[in-house]
Amino acid sequence: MQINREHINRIFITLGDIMVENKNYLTELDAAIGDGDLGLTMSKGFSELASIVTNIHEEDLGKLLFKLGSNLANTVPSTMGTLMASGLMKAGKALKGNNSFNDEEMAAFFDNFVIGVMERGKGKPGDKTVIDSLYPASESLKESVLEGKDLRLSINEAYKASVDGLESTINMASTHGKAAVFQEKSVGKQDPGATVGKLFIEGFYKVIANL
Amino acid sequence: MQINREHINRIFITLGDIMVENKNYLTELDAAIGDGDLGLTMSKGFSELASIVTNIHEEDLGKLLFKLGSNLANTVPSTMGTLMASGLMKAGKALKGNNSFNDEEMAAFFDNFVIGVMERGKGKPGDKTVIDSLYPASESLKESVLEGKDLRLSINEAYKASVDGLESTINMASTHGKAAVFQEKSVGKQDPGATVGKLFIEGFYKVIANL
Amino acid sequence: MKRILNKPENYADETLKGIYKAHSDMVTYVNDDLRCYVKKDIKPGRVGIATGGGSGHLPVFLGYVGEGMIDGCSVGGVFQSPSANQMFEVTKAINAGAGVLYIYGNYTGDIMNFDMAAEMADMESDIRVESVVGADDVASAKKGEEHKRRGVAGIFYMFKIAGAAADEMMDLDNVKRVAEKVGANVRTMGVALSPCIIPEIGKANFTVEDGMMELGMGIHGEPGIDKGPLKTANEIVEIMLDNILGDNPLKAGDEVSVLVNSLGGTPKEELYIMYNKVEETLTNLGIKVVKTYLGEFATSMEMVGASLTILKLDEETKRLLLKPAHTPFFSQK
Amino acid sequence: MKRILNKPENYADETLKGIYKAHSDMVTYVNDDLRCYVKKDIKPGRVGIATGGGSGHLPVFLGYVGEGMIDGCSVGGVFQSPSANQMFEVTKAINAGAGVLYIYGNYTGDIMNFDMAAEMADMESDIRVESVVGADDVASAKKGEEHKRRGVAGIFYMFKIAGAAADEMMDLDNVKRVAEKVGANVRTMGVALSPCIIPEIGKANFTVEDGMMELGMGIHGEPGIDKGPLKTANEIVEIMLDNILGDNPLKAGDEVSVLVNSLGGTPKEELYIMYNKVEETLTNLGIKVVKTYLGEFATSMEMVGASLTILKLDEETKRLLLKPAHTPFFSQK
Ligand SMILES: Nc1ncnc2c1ncn2[C@@H]1O[C@H](COP(=O)(O)OP(=O)(O)O)[C@@H](O)[C@H]1O
Ligand SMILES: Nc1ncnc2c1ncn2[C@@H]1O[C@H](COP(=O)(O)OP(=O)(O)O)[C@@H](O)[C@H]1O
Ligand SMILES: [Mg+2]
Ligand SMILES: [Mg+2]
Ligand SMILES: [Mg+2]
Ligand SMILES: [Mg+2]
Repeated sequence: MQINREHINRIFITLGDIMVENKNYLTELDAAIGDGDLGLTMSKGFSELASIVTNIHEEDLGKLLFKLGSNLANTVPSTMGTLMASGLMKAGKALKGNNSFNDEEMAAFFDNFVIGVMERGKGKPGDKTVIDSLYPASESLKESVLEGKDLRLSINEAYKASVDGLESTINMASTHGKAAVFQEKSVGKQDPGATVGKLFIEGFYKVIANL
Repeated sequence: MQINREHINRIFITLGDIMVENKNYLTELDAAIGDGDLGLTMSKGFSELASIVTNIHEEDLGKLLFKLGSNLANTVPSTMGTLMASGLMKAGKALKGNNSFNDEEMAAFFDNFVIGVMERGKGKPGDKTVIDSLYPASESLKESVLEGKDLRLSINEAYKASVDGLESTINMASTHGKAAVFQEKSVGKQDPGATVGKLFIEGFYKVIANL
Repeated sequence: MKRILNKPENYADETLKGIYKAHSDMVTYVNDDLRCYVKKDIKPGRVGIATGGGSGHLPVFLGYVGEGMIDGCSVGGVFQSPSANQMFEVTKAINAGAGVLYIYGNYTGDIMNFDMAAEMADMESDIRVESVVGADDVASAKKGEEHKRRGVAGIFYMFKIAGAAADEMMDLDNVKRVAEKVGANVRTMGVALSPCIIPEIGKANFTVEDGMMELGMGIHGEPGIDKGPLKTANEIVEIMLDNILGDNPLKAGDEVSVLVNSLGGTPKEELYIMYNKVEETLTNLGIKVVKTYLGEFATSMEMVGASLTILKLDEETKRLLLKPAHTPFFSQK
Repeated sequence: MKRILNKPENYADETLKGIYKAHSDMVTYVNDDLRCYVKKDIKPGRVGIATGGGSGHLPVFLGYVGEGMIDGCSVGGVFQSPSANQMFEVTKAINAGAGVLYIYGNYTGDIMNFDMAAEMADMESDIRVESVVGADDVASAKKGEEHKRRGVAGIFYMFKIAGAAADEMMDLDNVKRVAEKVGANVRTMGVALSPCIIPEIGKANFTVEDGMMELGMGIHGEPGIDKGPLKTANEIVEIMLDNILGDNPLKAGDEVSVLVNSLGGTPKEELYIMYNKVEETLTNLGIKVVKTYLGEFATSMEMVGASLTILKLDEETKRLLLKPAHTPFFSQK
């Protein structure tokens, strides 16, 4: 299956909608163990991407993703804004030269996205961060693609993995960012950034599963 | 009648008691149209005079009063502290060389005291200040002494004049000090400083009338 | 009361002790009295400049004692005048043979005490003393009654410019003339958004509710000219400028210095937001801002609020204003 | 909210506009972006020093851009990191051929953006960039976890001393070495008596009740180590010194610099009351205070509270600390 420019546009438009829909939800989660700005930053950053994506004249999907990442970094230079931007930029660099993505390239997109996030934030799975929903999804997708599953099915499974990963953050203690000061007190609370990670996968899933 | 050093001591001890008894009353009056410190300053300043007066080795009553004035100025350099100090210093200078005061000299004491207050504060009767209780008392005493009345009677009348003078401040509008900003709004309120003036005369009256 | 202190009655003296410890290279006290604050290094033959007044307004008053500014300050309790005797001790300590100028705020208690001190200086030490009072608060009395106005942040300009004049070895009459010229050309208006608390009293003796403001309130909480809902920064600045320029009109081509002062609790960010509007308005009128000061110049402890001061300059005051100065609380290159 | 402002969402930008208007002789911005704040006069061949971080902490961060200190600052929204791109623009503008040192506070958002900016500087402009983070708040993580500590007022010393090192034309490695040495020898502890309000939010997102205090609270309201009834100034200072000296022991004969910083709402008087106790205690321990700073050095808008910073000096840092510096917000002769 080939993911083309039109699909990418739809994915980012969908992501814009998702983040706006979840604005208050993210704010509440971040207010509990952070500074409460996550709903604002994610809705602002991703609606901006949704509004510009169709107007960017760029055939190279790698360069397109890099530009979207740069834009996100400029619009919302918060922790999550910068991490998501770093993921997009890393993936964009890795996939430079492609005008469409096959299944392996989609798996590489997520793999590099997660690496970008981990490099930028120096975090790892289990730290109660966005990585805990992104990483399992990316690993699941990688495996499904290796097994030759249909991308629609693979992304569905990846999404489920992100949901489980998000759920797993509830019992973790924060070690990064503003939540780190709460440490043990953060146990029992779902990680706000991991919630964004799950929503991010959801955007891809919603579009790709319906192709 | 001769007012001697022992009488002066008793007068200042009495004044200390009076100001302490009226501490809260003066504070309330000053809080209404000023900064509310008058009870504090007057009780502090006059108790200090009461506690030192007997220990000052000074035969010359003029010099004694000057010293008491200087002390008052150092202890409570507020408006009323400085004005009362100026009154004592002016009267002390005028009466230098006397080891006791006859009736005329007592009249001169009050006359110079009021002049000292007026020179220092550049105020005049009718301005709603301490002068409005001091000046009528001083004028009354001057007249009584001229008429040759007994000092006990004269001081009683002077005291009554200060009570009336104080009462007259209720209908005046403040033009000096912190109360000046209230202007018309101060009408209807008794002047705090004039209350001190009346209490000051009261101290002399209480001692002299009982001689 | 949200305050960091020990015994409230020691507020002024412990503050002074801290200041002497922190700035022992520049300042000290005389007559064994912490409250007789003087510059260490007195220049022979220079006119001495003394000020004085209540505590609780830092850097006013003592903060301007230092190089290029003033020489001594008698310090009272919080919002209380120091005594004439303390003023006299400072006067003796800073007199360098050319006489002493008193510059202080137009408050009854201070006036009477400085007058008494001047008499003592004359009678007991043959020191010639002249006095100039700061009375820059336009909101505190109407035009024609300037002598009734309170002294607020504008006194900073008197210290700065008279200090520079004294450094040029002008004589007492000229230093006084220059200080008076500053007084005639400086206007301030303030706004308060909260009261302040005198530590020994422990509660505010007036209130400004949240969301309200009092325009023209004095730095001791003296009533202002308009109490009402809090306006925007731009609206507040417009009202201040209307009052200041209405009282002391400026025309295109005039040069001024602007001081935006925090009363204590208002952060610097907001002073700059105000200045953004001040500068825009003055520039539109063709008035040139030669020198700008922003920060805490005359405070009332933690009071929230700000004041705007405008000084109209001429060649002489401009030259003197721009000279360097250096005190523990103020530094200008 | 007792604040003088126009539209809350314009808080940071209007502050910046006011600053550029007031200090146009010294600072400007690049890339047509108010938030890319740079020194006007960049010295050829000197190591450039950049910082950056959220608004609402004046004079941190941009207030230290000027002579003898740092060269540029990217400015975020209130308590928000600026973007990597803004940092990169500042980096390009201040690079004078000798590379650029980033000195900023140890906060996740800032770290990630400065890292990204450093990559951009390397990849796109071949500018060598090194970074040092300020992490001086002893209350924010225990010994052994110093890398987790927040950066607070102590960063002032990094700016001052690294700036003086760059002025001596030290190379990037040495300027970095000096900044790291300051980092290793500086400790801060704060106390908060009230929250602050982010203008756009309009209400405090944490509380400190009247008569209470929170020891070790961060400058964005991060939880501290002890919440309880307000203690006296002397008790607070003792606790602060215990924590600071417990973490970085000093012995008789050591030389230090002390900074008593207001978080915004605490008046200078109270800083001096604190310093009175600090100096007494250090002197009793035989420790010499070489240089004292008191005032607003790192604030949280109107937050009431204060912090104490102690920097242990050696010959090199002492020499560099004492050099003159001059910015719109800080001046030292
Ligand atoms: N070093 C890190 N690596 C990965 N994710 C992180 C890191 N630090 C924080 N996060 C994520 O960021 C989320 C908070 O994001 P955001 O609200 O943007 O932070 P802030 O407001 O502090 O800038 C956390 O819930 C966590 O998932
Ligand atoms: N110029 C003046 N001349 C005479 N009396 C004055 C003058 N100004 C103020 N007063 C008196 O001082 C009183 C207030 O005294 P006080 O509380 O000591 O003032 P403050 O607290 O302002 O120093 C007023 O009630 C008034 O009687
Ligand atoms: Mg957040
Ligand atoms: Mg945030
Ligand atoms: Mg009073
Ligand atoms: Mg008073």
